[in-house]
Amino acid sequence: MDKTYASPEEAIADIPNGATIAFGSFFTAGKPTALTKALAKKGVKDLTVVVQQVGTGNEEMLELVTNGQIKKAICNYPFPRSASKGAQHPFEQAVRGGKIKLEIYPIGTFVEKLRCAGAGIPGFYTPTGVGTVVAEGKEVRVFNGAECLLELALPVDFAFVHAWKGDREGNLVYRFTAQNYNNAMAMAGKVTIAEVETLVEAGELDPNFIHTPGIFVKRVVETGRPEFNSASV
Amino acid sequence: MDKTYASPEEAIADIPNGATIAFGSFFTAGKPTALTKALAKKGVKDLTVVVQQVGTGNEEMLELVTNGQIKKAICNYPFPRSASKGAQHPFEQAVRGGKIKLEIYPIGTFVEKLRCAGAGIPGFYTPTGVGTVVAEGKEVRVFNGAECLLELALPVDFAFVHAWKGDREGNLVYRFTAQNYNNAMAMAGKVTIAEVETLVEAGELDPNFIHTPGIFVKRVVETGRPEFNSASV
Amino acid sequence: MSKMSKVVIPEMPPLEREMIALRIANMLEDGSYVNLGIGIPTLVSNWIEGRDIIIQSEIGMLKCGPLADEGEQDQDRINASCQFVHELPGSCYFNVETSFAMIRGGRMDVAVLGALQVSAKGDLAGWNNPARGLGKTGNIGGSMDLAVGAAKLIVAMEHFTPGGEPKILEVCNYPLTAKECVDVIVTNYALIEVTPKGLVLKEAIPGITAEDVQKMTAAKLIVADDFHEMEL
Amino acid sequence: MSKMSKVVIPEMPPLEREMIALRIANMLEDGSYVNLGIGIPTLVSNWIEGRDIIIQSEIGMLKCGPLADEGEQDQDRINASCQFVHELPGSCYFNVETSFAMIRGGRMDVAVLGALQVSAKGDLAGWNNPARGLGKTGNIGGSMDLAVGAAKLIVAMEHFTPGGEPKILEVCNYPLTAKECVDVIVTNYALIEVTPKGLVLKEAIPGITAEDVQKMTAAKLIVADDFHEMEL
Repeated sequence: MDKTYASPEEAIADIPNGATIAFGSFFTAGKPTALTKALAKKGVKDLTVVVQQVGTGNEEMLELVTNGQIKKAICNYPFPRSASKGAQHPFEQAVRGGKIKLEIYPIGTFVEKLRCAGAGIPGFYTPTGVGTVVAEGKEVRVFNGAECLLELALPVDFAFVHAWKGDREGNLVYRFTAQNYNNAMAMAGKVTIAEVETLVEAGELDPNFIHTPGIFVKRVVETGRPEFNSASV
Repeated sequence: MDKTYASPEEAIADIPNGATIAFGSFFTAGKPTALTKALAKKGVKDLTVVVQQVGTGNEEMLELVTNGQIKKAICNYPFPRSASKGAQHPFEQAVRGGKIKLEIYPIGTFVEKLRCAGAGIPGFYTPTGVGTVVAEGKEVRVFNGAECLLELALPVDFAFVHAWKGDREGNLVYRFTAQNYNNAMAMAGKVTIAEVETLVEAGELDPNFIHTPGIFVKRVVETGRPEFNSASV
Repeated sequence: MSKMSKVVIPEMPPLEREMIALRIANMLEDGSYVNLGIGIPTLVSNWIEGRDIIIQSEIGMLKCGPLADEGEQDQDRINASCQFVHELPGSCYFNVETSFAMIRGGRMDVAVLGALQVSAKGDLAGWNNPARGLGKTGNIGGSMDLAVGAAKLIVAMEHFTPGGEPKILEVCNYPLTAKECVDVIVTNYALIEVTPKGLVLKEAIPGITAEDVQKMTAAKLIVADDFHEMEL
Repeated sequence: MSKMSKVVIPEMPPLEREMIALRIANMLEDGSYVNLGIGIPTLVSNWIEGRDIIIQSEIGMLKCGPLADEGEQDQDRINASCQFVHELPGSCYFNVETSFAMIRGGRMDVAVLGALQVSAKGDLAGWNNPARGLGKTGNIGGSMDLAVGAAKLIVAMEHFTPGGEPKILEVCNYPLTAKECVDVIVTNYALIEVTPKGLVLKEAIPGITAEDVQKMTAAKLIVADDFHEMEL
């Protein structure tokens, strides 16, 4: 099975307006930089993006904001930490101005919603968020004396992930903390597209140490090691 | 943090009568052989065992049965495949005779119950088992038009896992399909005890490729590579 | 049970188990991920060597290779039926929670399972033969997850029980594996599709007519417009 | 809000942030797994070098080492605050779903978090400052999971807001991170335990009396029998 594509542009060519797309990355680590740039270039609109934060330590995402491509964002740490930086930030401004709708979750819930989407589990209970704004509109149920919220799986049409190495069949290996959300998003994606720093032949990765099995990955594109821009968060 | 114990006997010394214990292994692969033998020798009784199967391809478990140490078993493939072999099998006989109570789950539910126990998720919904005996007494709820069952987390007092390599701080690496249930059980265990074929110093395992992070493991004991007995299943 | 006695076992010799497996192998598309259950389904792997099909084993292995002979066996490399297997270039190993995430999460394009009974609606009964007398317990294993999770579920089985009773019934009377999950049934006499209209007979082995298949089946069959001889 | 204006800020210079961190470091037991939040909590790591304490970073790292200076920085090795860190012998990396399984699953012996407000019952408000005007949105991050999951939750914060308002209140009026989750509050003036009976004042910095602490706190304090000067 050769899942490789020649370029990021070709790998994302069929993404339509209105798609829901998840993006790996924890601030600066493990960003699908090349795929995100290609998406900005493609210019599709009305996107729902699922990502830790939009444009904080992640300039590529920011371009989607300034291009007006995003309709809705599902995040866990959406804004710059600093209130003053936030006030200047295009994403925060778009949210404040009602141009982008924002939905937020605690990280543990956010990532578990993605994993569950990939695991065929439509809903799960968590104690996180009880008694907070996160609980609004959600079912509360008591397990062993502790209140928990019902949270639902979050499937996505496309997932963009960034891996250190990948083989032609989609087996992926991440590097250090660049692993972060990439595996859960690969699981959640109906179509998962992996950009890999180095593409190898099937059999070159140690089969005992694959972070994301190829079955979760539909497309692979080699994009090299991204240049690092140490953005402020 | 040095979590090592000198022997399997010392590592399990505090297990009381009535404990719930999970055992890694998928038939013959990844069995905590030395720990299970030590448990048989210790002779504690009224145990609840959580394990794929009891004594099929797993002679060490069988000894717990013939010793009368097991009160209840929670399994997904409890019996020998062959009906005639089953009729002769001490575990099947004990279940038929009412000496051991048996609870069964589909594998996917079984392993997810363990993972959830370790992940602080008290319950989850799964489409597996709807309309079958597995659904009896369980809440059914519809998600996106599909009926699902509510299944609960399954925490265990102790988990016995078998790893290929482990360091003193409990980081574990498994080998090939001997990985199987060991990670989920390590997560579920209030006290997880790992027998490792080879014990190494902290820093000797590649930190990018740890299957079970040390935080899930309370005790480590080096037991060498187990002799292989290719038991029939 | 009255229906059971009405079925007629033909004189024609049925397909060997290997040939049932071959018919199924020919249905698999290149580029697909497939899980094979215990029994006849396992034999499908003999017919797909060299093809671009990846076998998943629910123990936690993708691209599970052929059975390993003595001398090449590794105690840590077995499939879900506890058989020693080979690794292939591109194989990978993972834990059982991930394995069943794949299965339940719909990543298996095809699962091939054995069955004790299949109903006209595609209900599958495969994990508990009441004759064994184990009541509501038994070996579920991965069968229920595969039945609900696989995009396409093919049942591979003999048309009759060893005692000559039909296995395709209007309604299953054995404990179910899952409801309305079977897409195709391939037996040693026929290939039958489960459709919203009912069971559609698509193929029969040489020398067996559609009428013959109906006589040996305890559920009503719709004969397909393109009903034809099974090609192998 | 009336209570807020009643509190009295003392003349005594309070502890530096580093000293709050030191007091907390001295509370940590060897052999424990600890998660440190953004802000003062992060400074705790400066005081535990060489001790047998393992720091978890929720990005997916155990045994997270000290900050890495320029030249030693790796773009793929950052902590949850996006700072470059070192690896230590025995470090390991994992994905975020596993990271939060640990956190929510109760494997963190201690979490140290900053706070905007803490209530008399130990409610924590730390993720949303209404002054920023973001309504019901904001940066939750890992704070809610840590607050419910950690076996022991220590809050590290200044006693007053930059505007001189009290942060320890009978009831929080900022959006909550979690209810009844805080075990200990360490501020730049005092150490207060949250108990079923209420807030118990255990320690104050030199020159500050129990009465002083009560005056600067907008919730009722019970003075511990062994109330004493904070040792650092």
